[in-house]
Amino acid sequence: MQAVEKAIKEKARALLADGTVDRVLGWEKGEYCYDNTPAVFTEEDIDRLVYNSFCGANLSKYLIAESKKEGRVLALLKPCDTYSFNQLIKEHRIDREKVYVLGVPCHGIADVEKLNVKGIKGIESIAEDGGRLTVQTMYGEKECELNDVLLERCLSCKGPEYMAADDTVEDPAPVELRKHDRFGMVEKLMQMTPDERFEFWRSELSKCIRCNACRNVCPACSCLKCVFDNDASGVSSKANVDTFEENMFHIIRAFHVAGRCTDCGECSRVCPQGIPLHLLNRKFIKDINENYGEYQAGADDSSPWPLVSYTQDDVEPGKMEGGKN
Amino acid sequence: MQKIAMDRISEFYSAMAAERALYLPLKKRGAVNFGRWQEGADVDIDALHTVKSPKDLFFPQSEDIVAFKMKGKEIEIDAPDTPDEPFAVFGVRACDARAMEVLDRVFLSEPVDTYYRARRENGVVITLACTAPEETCFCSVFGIDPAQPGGDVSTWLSGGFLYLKAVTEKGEAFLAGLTPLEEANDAEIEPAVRALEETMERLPLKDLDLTGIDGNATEKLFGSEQWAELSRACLGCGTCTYICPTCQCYDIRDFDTGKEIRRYRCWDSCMYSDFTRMAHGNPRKSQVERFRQRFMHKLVYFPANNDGMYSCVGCGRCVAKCPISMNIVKVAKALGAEARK
Amino acid sequence: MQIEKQETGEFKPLIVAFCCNWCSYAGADLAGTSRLNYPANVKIIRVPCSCRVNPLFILRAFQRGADGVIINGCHPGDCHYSTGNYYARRRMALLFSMLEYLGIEKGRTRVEWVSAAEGQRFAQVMNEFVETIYHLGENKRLEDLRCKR
Amino acid sequence: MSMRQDTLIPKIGVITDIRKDTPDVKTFRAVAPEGGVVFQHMPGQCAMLSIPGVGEAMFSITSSPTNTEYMEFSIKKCGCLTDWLHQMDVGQQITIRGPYGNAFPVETELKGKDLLFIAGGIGLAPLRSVINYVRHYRENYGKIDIVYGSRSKDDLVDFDEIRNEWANTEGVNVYLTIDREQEGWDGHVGFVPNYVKELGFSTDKTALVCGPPIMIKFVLGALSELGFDKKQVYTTMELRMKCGVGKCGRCNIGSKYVCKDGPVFRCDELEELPDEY
Repeated sequence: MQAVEKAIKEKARALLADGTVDRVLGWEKGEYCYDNTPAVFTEEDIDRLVYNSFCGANLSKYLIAESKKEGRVLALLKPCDTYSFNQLIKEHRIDREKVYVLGVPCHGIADVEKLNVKGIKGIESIAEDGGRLTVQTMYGEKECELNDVLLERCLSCKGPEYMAADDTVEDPAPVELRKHDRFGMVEKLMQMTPDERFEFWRSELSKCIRCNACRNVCPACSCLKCVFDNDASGVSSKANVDTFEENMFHIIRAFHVAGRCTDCGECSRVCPQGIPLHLLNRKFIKDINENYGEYQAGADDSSPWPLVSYTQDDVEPGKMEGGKN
Repeated sequence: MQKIAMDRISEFYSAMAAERALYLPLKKRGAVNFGRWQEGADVDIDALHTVKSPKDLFFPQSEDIVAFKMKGKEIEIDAPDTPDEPFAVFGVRACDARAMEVLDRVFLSEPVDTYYRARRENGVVITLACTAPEETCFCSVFGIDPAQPGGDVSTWLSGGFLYLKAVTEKGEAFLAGLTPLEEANDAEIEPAVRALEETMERLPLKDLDLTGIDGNATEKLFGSEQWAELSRACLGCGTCTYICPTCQCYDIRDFDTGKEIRRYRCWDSCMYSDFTRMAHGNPRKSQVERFRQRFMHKLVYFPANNDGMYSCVGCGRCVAKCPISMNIVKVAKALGAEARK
Repeated sequence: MQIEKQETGEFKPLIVAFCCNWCSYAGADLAGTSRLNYPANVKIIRVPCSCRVNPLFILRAFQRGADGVIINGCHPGDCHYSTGNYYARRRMALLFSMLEYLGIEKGRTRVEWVSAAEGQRFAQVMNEFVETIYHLGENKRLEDLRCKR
Repeated sequence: MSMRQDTLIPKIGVITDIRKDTPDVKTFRAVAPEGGVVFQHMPGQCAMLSIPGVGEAMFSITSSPTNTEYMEFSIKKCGCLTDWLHQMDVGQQITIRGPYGNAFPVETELKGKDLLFIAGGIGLAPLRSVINYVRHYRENYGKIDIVYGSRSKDDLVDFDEIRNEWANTEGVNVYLTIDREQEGWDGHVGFVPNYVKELGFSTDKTALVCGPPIMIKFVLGALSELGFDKKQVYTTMELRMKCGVGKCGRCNIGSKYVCKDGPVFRCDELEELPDEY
């Protein structure tokens, strides 16, 4: 990825120099080797830009705000981020003219939580060599495969193609596409009894602290004022005062993004309690695919999404399979 | 000092739980949080931090404070009983124990918050010395010694035993009632304490310099141009606030149950856009002001009002959990130079 | 608003029925004027169109004490606004599937198409639905304890 | 059984009188169910009023502590709760908790001084408590000047009391102004800050200012032009509040909480706080 980072910086410098863009939206190196923060760079500080296997943040949502500003911004988007970008273009949330998209190749994003689960804690540095991570920790050197510690979303990677890009950075050493079963866990849940499913979701959703990270990071959650923040809606709340509210928040949030969710997995990535929120979104995606035809939100920037279209012989409510009975 | 073998630890939990409700770090679906112990619970005392701090037990995320019955033009006020269940919380780290002192400053200062005080009086805090601090830890910056975790009873893990020592009278009384403990010598925890001290020396953030960032720094830091850059990626979520052991801002809201109006208070976050919104406008209009408020409060305003005590204990939760990896360490480093100018 | 529970021993399911103004509400009206029996604990909420029913309405009905929620609209193709019920159909199909996925009992929510002329059918649907909910029992999985006493 | 005590648990107030002062300001009179004031206060202090289920908000107590029969609140209609309050009738109960915040230093710094009150619009509400207090203990204070202005003559709060009682009190001068010419108004026309400059008060007075933020800003400028020191000027602030006791964390300006350390600030103290509002 070092070669890629170098190439990104070169392209960015050139585009800044010739005036195509006046700033760059990318990731800034953090305190450690893994805590990169989204940041906007100019010619002076572009050196602080970093690109490695820890640049998880999907930058497309920032473009809603960035494209409202003066000038043109260079946005670094990984292949899967471009789906979110397209969806936002479709929803008229981003001014396309004000964004120059530079597609950056991705070999999968590592999840620090997964490193911790493997007992790799007290991380001091991480060296990446091909698909192998060598981690120096306070408690000795540890090794692991990048593939074993990938973010959930990378396990069902959408592939290396960019859905939108004005230019791309070439991948010097493309990796093989990981083909995990995207709906495997959804199916597993559907095979459980209703009681088991209820128990599963109750124990997951009861962890929710209602921090709104899932909502605020979600590119599909771009409402100016969320219904859960609107005192006039009757459902506004800042805490899950009752288990009902835990359920309601997540059901409604998943429903509001149904058909528009690109399955970018940011919700699960940011959840401090590790709730597998993508399993809610993927259920909707699976239902949509099976009942209304295969649909990938953000694969294009104009087609109407499934919940704003219909056919005369759509499946009747109650006939769609939510799970075994 | 007393001890109990780790292979008999569940006897110890049973004994504590027989005395009073016992809360300790439990693992549920991969996340460790304080929960009520019962036979067979998945206790995880090796986890360095729970996701939510133990403040939840003293200042719950939501609690009813009063209820009203509306009868025509009349209002009937009904206050809930003061919480009176005696409980013990085990596995509190030194940083979280200090955080309670921070919360005490807020809730036990006049006028005393009776809801918090009741829980504080009902609770026995049993701390646990750290064994494996992580790179996100910086408690020593605030003068916290994780080898002397404080609380009512302090405990240490060493050589297959859990060692216990009462710190307060309350703790002494609590330990006196527990039968399965054996007598032990103070020297027995020495190796563990030394090992911890050595690890502490390796922490990357141990030298975080807060010089200049104190109660007097308002003038220098409030107008800093760096706030805009630092806050740019902030999502405005409440993760840092809700997992923070010292954040204590709250909201008071009403819920109509159909039979009565329940007024409850719940955690709130200064990162939220509606935190300061009034009918005629919002004084903190953008995320820049809200972000600044959080860090100024922790590092400047709180020390100004509390004899220099920071409202940060270096637990590192926000360092590990911020969705965009922006945290108090980065802020302090960025502003440090400006503060020392 | 709180839906009043009857304080008798036997379980009498509380039903919230969202009825579209143009077909189903008229159907309910016809059922009434024709003196057809359907249980009194079906609470009708008139909505301009079945697609006006926001998933939040359904969840809030459960929160406030409903044991079952039914949405009634014009038959597909007969929507007063041409297409409203087609959208409602997709939304509700997905929502119901999601509720089931979360372990909420199948059948606690339903959509039925009832025209203005189908008073008989309206009463029949309501009777059937109440019967179904009676067998499912009280709503426990989407209840809000604050609203219970 | 005695009920649990906590500052967050309110008391009942019964509305016994509602006076419409201006098109959007009403003054509500409240008493405890057993009669008398709900609690004692000092001029400048505030109370949290609430209609359960609608909202709770901080309002300044406009009646003087010398009035032990009832409390008064002048409230402008501008949000959810205030809309509700404006619609209610006499006999309605509300909840009240307080008193919160500090008060104007009527028994210390202000004692024996000549006082200059400057208010704009609903900003008269907190000052009315002080004015009636110093009128009651007239012998303890020097000359009193009151400059009060509003958008129009219909927007002057407590006009009857000002005209019939304040203006007729020995040693009290009242100067009224409205923003624009209006039929039936033969008094002064112009903005409050300019009027203050025109009147050219001597700097041996202590000024108490309250009004919309923009007015306060310009009045402070005007006073400073007239040679007033910041230590001679007091003002009172308002921000979003929930708890009223400096714990819920939202009404701070720098390290000061408006609900606890304020709402009354001397302008030199205010100057030291960061410019957040």
